[in-house]
Amino acid sequence: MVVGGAVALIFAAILYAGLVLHVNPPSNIETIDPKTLHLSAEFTEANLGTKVEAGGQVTTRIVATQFAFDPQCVVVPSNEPVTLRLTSPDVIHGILVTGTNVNTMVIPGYVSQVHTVFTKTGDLLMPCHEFCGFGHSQMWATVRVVPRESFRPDSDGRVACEKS
Amino acid sequence: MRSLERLTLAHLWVAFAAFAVACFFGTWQMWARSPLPAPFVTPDHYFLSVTAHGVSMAFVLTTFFIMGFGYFTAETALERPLPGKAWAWLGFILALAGTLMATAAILSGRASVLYTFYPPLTASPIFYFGLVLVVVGSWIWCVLMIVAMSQWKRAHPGAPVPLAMYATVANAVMWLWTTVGVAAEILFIVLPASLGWIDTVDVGLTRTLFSWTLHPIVYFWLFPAYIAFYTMAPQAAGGRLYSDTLGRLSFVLLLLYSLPVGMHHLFMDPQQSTGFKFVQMMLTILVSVPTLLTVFTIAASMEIAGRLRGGRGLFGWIPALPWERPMVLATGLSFVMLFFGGGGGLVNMGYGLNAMIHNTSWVTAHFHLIFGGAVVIMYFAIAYEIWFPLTGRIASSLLAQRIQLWLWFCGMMVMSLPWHWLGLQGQWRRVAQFDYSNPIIAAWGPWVIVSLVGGLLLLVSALLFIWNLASFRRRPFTAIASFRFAVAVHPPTRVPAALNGFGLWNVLVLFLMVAAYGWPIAQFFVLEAPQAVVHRVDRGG
Amino acid sequence: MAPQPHAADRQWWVWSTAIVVSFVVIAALLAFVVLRIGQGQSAGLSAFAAICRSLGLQAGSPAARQPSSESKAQPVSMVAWTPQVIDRLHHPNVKNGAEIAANICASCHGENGVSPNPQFPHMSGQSAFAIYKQLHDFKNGARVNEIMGSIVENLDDEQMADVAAHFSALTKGALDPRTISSGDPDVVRLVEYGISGRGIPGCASCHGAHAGGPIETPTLAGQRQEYLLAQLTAFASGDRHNDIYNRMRGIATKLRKDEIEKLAEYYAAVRLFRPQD
Amino acid sequence: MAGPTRSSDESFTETDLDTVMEQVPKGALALAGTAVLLLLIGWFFVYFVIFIPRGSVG
Repeated sequence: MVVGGAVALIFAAILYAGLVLHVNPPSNIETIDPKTLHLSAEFTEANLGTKVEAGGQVTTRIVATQFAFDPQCVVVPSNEPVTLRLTSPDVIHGILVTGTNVNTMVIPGYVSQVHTVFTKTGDLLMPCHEFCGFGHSQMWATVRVVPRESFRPDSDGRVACEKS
Repeated sequence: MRSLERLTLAHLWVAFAAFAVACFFGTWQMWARSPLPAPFVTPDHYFLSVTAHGVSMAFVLTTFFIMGFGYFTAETALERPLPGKAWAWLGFILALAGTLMATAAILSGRASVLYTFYPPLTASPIFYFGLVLVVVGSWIWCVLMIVAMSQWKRAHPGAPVPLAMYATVANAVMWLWTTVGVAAEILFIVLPASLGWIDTVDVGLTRTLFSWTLHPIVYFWLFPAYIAFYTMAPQAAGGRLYSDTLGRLSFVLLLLYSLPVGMHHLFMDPQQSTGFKFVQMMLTILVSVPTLLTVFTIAASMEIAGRLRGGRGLFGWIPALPWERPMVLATGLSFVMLFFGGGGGLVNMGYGLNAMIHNTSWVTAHFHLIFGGAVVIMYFAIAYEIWFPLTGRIASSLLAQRIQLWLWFCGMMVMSLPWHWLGLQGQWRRVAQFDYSNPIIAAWGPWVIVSLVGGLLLLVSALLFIWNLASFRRRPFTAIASFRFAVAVHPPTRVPAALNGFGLWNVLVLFLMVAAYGWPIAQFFVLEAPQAVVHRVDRGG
Repeated sequence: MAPQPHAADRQWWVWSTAIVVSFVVIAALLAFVVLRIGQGQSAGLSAFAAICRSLGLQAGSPAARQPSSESKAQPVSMVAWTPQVIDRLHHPNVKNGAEIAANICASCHGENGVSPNPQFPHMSGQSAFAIYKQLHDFKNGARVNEIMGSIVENLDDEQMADVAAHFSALTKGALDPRTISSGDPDVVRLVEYGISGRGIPGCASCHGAHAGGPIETPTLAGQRQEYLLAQLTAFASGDRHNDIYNRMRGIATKLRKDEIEKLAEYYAAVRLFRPQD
Repeated sequence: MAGPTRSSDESFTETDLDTVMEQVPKGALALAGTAVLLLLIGWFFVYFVIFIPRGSVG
């Protein structure tokens, strides 16, 4: 009984997170060919980074490659829905953003997608968290969360980190 | 020395030799990750070390220990000679040859892909052939265990199979199911890629097949600890097992629910759907049932012993237990580590909650506490317990054994409790070195050093363990005594056929595996997912 | 007495199966229906779409709308490592490769791929994948060089693969572990480990002997110092940009000028390792 | 020095066992119950204090 009750309580909390808070693991089964990724439209170099799409949707596209993220710094607005889209042209990578629940594997052949809202502003660390080769330990990027008023898209809808 | 003893000791020594070496690698890795300057740190050394540590601990220590302990159990619990000893030696030789091949591949730097070897990173074929041989050796063990039990059942119609053997065969049956996933991955995808027969692989499929194996393999490692809880600890404490039936039920539930749950390792993967992740999460919750059942049954068995020794009151039986006996001490310490490790696990399996800690040090802490702590400390206790019937020599010092167990416990707690905290801060896994000049990372430094201290304690404990086993040799030979497993308060005279065999459970496992993994695997053949190019680590660039 | 255990046994079958099956059914209802309809509704998705997404039949989260993307492809290199290309490099026309090498390449890159001119890179022992990628990029204009551009103009994909494979077969190049610890300790550290704080992976992570890095990674050991210096500088300035996803530009821009010089010197000095040594 | 335990060590009688079994498993239930309660508290602590404030993902 005790066991059943404990298990049921935990299960209820998970269900609550799913139903009310819309917490899901990133499970976007969307395929993309890693061999021709750099020839595709969405994940060519010029299209990476943060972009405000038509309709105001903020989407950040990042490629995880041996042994760096491209781009190595992205800007996102705080307190606003942001969609991260990541993929890999080579091997398995993975990301987390420190201090948040943003976490996904990056599997060649698939687009990983995380919908989230960043609440705290500042520079967050986004390391590669799955072994991808000998350069794995040096593979990290910065997620710069800025207040809405400092988030200024250019005419193309793009926002990039200032070169420091 | 009789042939059974030789067979068992051969297995256990290989297991513990690999264990001791792996402890050196592990401690050095902690040093490399800490802010303190460590020698030899380059990425190729570090990832070679991580691979060696993982393969030795997860594949060599466990497989050899389980095989050796299984042979011992089969002959002592069934009280008849093990059938097919020549086959058992063949299994040992195959597994040993496989271990040596994998070791050679790793040490030559041609297999630094970690023990999870996720494609498309691809190592030398020697590495994979080695792993295959280890598994083939363990399959021979599985067949021998099943044969031993069915022969015994034919000779004793209607009689309940002794619990220790029933559990061992449950593990053998589970292991046969478990290895299907990784065997399919290696034979159809990884080895052909490694041999150069195919240039591209479906990474999503390989991840999914590996996850099939990745969870039950942990229960494969765990079974000996549970067998010791049920059939050795009550005896050592001077009592009886509270219930034989609850034991059987636990082992059957472990067989059933450790298998269709591997996808909780893929919660953060983009190639599996939320729906199947949720189903497997619910099945994962059920795995906690046999564990909690075991905690209760063993606590009750200990309570019997404690009260027989004069313990009174709700908790008075606990101090009354004979804590000076290594098996009792190890059981207690194991439960404490199981508590913390299991608590971490309840967070890991929490569907969305997994995002908070996936691939952080939290996970490393979880499985070090459960496997490295709760399970391995029982491997120690089992070894101490059966070394006398195996060698006919009595331990020179129980104190040294107790010190070793305490050191292991303290080391594991000191090492892994800070990892939980660091994991929540975002400290990620599988990196050779951190940039402590980064302000976020700088704050982790002191805790990483605390963990390193825990790692050093573990290393000292590991060496003391080997010394303790070796010191048996300095004692005079007395006699080979027969070993007896614990009996229940009411030893069963008859048990339901369902709890005396595995027919029903195999059918249910098949149903659960089809429900949980049928479409998640089939989808890759329907989707025609794009393949990724193999990246070899065994050739010059 | 005899039928009784049998009946009890059947009870076990019936009840165990019933419990397990109904648990799976409940789990499936929650996972694919209840949760998804709830999530889909608040995200403005139809129940059908939400259920399809939870089954993996449709891309996207059952709790959020899929973002759209309007963009044009702007590749920095047209080379794609398809199985066909890889296969051709593994099974080249050896005679064809040798002929092209002798007739076209030898005048600058030397008869055996050992270049007599410090400006031109050695080809001997270079990875076939690396050579193929560069030839292809020269032809497509992804990498610009007047001489090479006009030379590769008349080569087709198969000829490029053949000649690339020809040079790689001359010697098997790899970093010699015996010389790696010699030299300036700062440079050795950069080569072996990189610099975490600056996000620079060690050169050996890709260019090392057992690295497992990107397919097109060239061998650097024993390469011409002037050539290495020119290429690193070109990557740093962005004049050369045919490395996909900034793999080299990203690193070269973070390196100081003196580091670039020392690295060129280091790699030129590392001996080639030949298995027969 | 104490040797390993053997079944012949059993120094109690069936009557002792029956007496003891009147109490068992009260203590075990108390112990296991406490452990489960602590786990539950810990889990909900992590859930409400760390997980929920870190924001929704999906």
